[in-house]
Amino acid sequence: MLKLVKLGCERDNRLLFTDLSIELLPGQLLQIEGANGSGKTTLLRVLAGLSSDYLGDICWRGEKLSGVYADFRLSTFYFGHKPAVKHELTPIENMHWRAGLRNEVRSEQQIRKALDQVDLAGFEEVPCGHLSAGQQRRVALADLSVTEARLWILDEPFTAIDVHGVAWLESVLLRHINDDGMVVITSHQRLRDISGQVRKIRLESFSGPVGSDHFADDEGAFL
Amino acid sequence: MSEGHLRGRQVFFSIIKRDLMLAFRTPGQVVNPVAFYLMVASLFPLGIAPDKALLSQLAGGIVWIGALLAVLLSLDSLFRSDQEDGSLDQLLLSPHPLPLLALAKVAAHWLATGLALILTAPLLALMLHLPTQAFPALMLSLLLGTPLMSLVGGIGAALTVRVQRGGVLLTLLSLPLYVPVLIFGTGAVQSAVDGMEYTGHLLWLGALLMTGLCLAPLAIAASLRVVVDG
Amino acid sequence: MYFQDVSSLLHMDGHGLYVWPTYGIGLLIIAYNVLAPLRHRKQVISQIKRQIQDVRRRGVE
Amino acid sequence: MNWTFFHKLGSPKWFYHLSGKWLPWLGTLAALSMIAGLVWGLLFAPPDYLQGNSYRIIFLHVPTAFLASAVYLMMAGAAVVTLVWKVKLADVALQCMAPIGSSFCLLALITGAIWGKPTWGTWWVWDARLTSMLILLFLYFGVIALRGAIRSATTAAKACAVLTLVGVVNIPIIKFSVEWWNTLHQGATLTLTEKPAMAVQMLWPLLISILGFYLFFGAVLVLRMRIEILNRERRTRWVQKLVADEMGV
Repeated sequence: MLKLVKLGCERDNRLLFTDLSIELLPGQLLQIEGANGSGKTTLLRVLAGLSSDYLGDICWRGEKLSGVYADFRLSTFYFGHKPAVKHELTPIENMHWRAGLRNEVRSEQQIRKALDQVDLAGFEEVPCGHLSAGQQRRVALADLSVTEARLWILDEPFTAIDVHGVAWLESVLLRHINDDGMVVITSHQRLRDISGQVRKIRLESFSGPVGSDHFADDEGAFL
Repeated sequence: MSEGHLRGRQVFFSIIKRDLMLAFRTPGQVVNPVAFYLMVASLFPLGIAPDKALLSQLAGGIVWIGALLAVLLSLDSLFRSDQEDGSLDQLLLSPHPLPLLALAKVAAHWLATGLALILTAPLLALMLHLPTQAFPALMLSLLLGTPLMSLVGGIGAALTVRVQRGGVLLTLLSLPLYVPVLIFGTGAVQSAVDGMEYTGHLLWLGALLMTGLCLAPLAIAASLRVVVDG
Repeated sequence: MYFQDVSSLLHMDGHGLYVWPTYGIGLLIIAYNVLAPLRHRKQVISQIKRQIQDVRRRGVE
Repeated sequence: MNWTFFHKLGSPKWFYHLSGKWLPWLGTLAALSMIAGLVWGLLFAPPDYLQGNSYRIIFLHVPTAFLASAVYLMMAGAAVVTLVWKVKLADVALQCMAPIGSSFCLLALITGAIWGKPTWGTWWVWDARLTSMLILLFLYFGVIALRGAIRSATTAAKACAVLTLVGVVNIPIIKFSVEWWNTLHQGATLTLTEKPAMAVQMLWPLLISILGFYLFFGAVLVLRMRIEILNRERRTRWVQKLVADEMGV
């Protein structure tokens, strides 16, 4: 479904990774490990389509991303470093506009059930500004049990989440994979009970020749 | 996909509803530009002269320039608040066309600030002794002008969304583009003051507004894609 | 030459006061356009040189 | 769309070495024709029957005024190439054209203002052309300021390209509205728009100095581009070798 062909990324003259080729099939979870600053977030932003500044190709359902952009958008859920949650709005209002943006309509009842699953039962009407950082992230993560996106791209979802939250999140990931979903995740956490279909890659192993700060001479005609 | 399918129109209004909720939950977002507008306009009589004859000549220009600066002041937070809490990424990742969402953001900004300025404009015009026969011209020209300011300023806001202290840069980028709006707007008020026909000015302002409605969202979407890409 | 002598050239029957300063400013801006890049070039070259020396020193250690 | 020939043609290294060859010639040619045009206009051309000698400022004002708007249009062209084909050289050109264009725009404004003094007795005339030139200067400053404000190079390139295109779309609107505003308030007496009827002895020096300024612009642009290429490509082997040779090490 999602195939990367010799993907390479360079930011501010620093080669983050190069010729990263991998194929993610339905029912698989790809865990990307790497030290801070090794380009994990950049890779996820490239996969999500937020950044088009990369070498190589990304194929979705066999075709190049640029050809199937709309379909790719419809079937992708992206969770970034900062949870896209408005402080002045309540969790319910936040989930409404986020679902609307993803072209999904959710009934009040579905939203309340999702919030309940992330332990935000009593907090539905509290403006998110008054919630803790962990709770705010859980409001964003509550979307996971609501969205129909096939491909989940999650950037460090386990940070600032308590033990109970971690268990819930792992169960959601497991359920998503079992019904042929796909997950790309960056996390330092060892995913215990879904080790069956987990594929791990370390970003440092794709960093290209060490100390290669000399670029090919006649290359570089393009931005 | 499930039956819960949204057409563009519904997303457009849901973004506007969200932004208006945000605006009214943080009253500062609506009140500050209006307060700024009142203050700027009352500086002129202090700075120049309080006498009626002079002020009535300058009133149209002062009211318009004040509105222009107030809109610019409030535009800085148009995309910045979304950028800071990560919702700008969600906006870009939506399957709905980005120009449509950009237009929704600008429309929400206009409803929150532009309308408030239009409602306070008569008060200022009174304070500045604007001849009464020019009031309709002032209101109509502001009604056409303020959305145009939000549209054009939106481009600058999108370009400077990730620039620290980008407020001044936003003004620098947007002011040259405001010149035609200002010229036709104040022109309408001035010819109304002189008792002449002013519909020509308003027609030009309307034409500029239509162009802005078509082109500005595209430019805002392009700018957002470029700036967030970095 | 249109003007008989240097003094009438400078005077330009009254307009020299405007013409010559204008050309002076023009010369200034033209000179700026030539000198500013050259100064910037020296800066860039010295930065690259320092960079090369660093690489060499790191290579030697 | 990586056309291979374009790959080589557009590569900064190729441009650097090629321009190294003919830049000196362009520079001398520019200097010669500028000197010829200005000296001819200043010393040998007859005074204008109406404005006397103050019209000699025209040999500086008209070329720089032409260049000010021509350079912005060239920047718009470079912006399109940067956005559509993402050619690095186009962005280098866009970045280097802005300061030169703004300096010409400033010079055109200063010469226009000083020219106004003997003709209308005031240092600054809110004439249609001068006012739109002033707004063009603000557009230039906008592009230069945006370039400096965004740190990552590729984002700055595309953002400045978008801003330049937005600016170029607005230039005709601004020009029209300023001219319309000018006729509304001033009437047509005070405009610089129609050039005085040019006698042949005046027209030739003007054309030569216009040619001279265009060549000068080309030479200075290539000079700045070469330096910017060194700056951007400092990590490539050819630049390091170039600098190492120059260092004599």
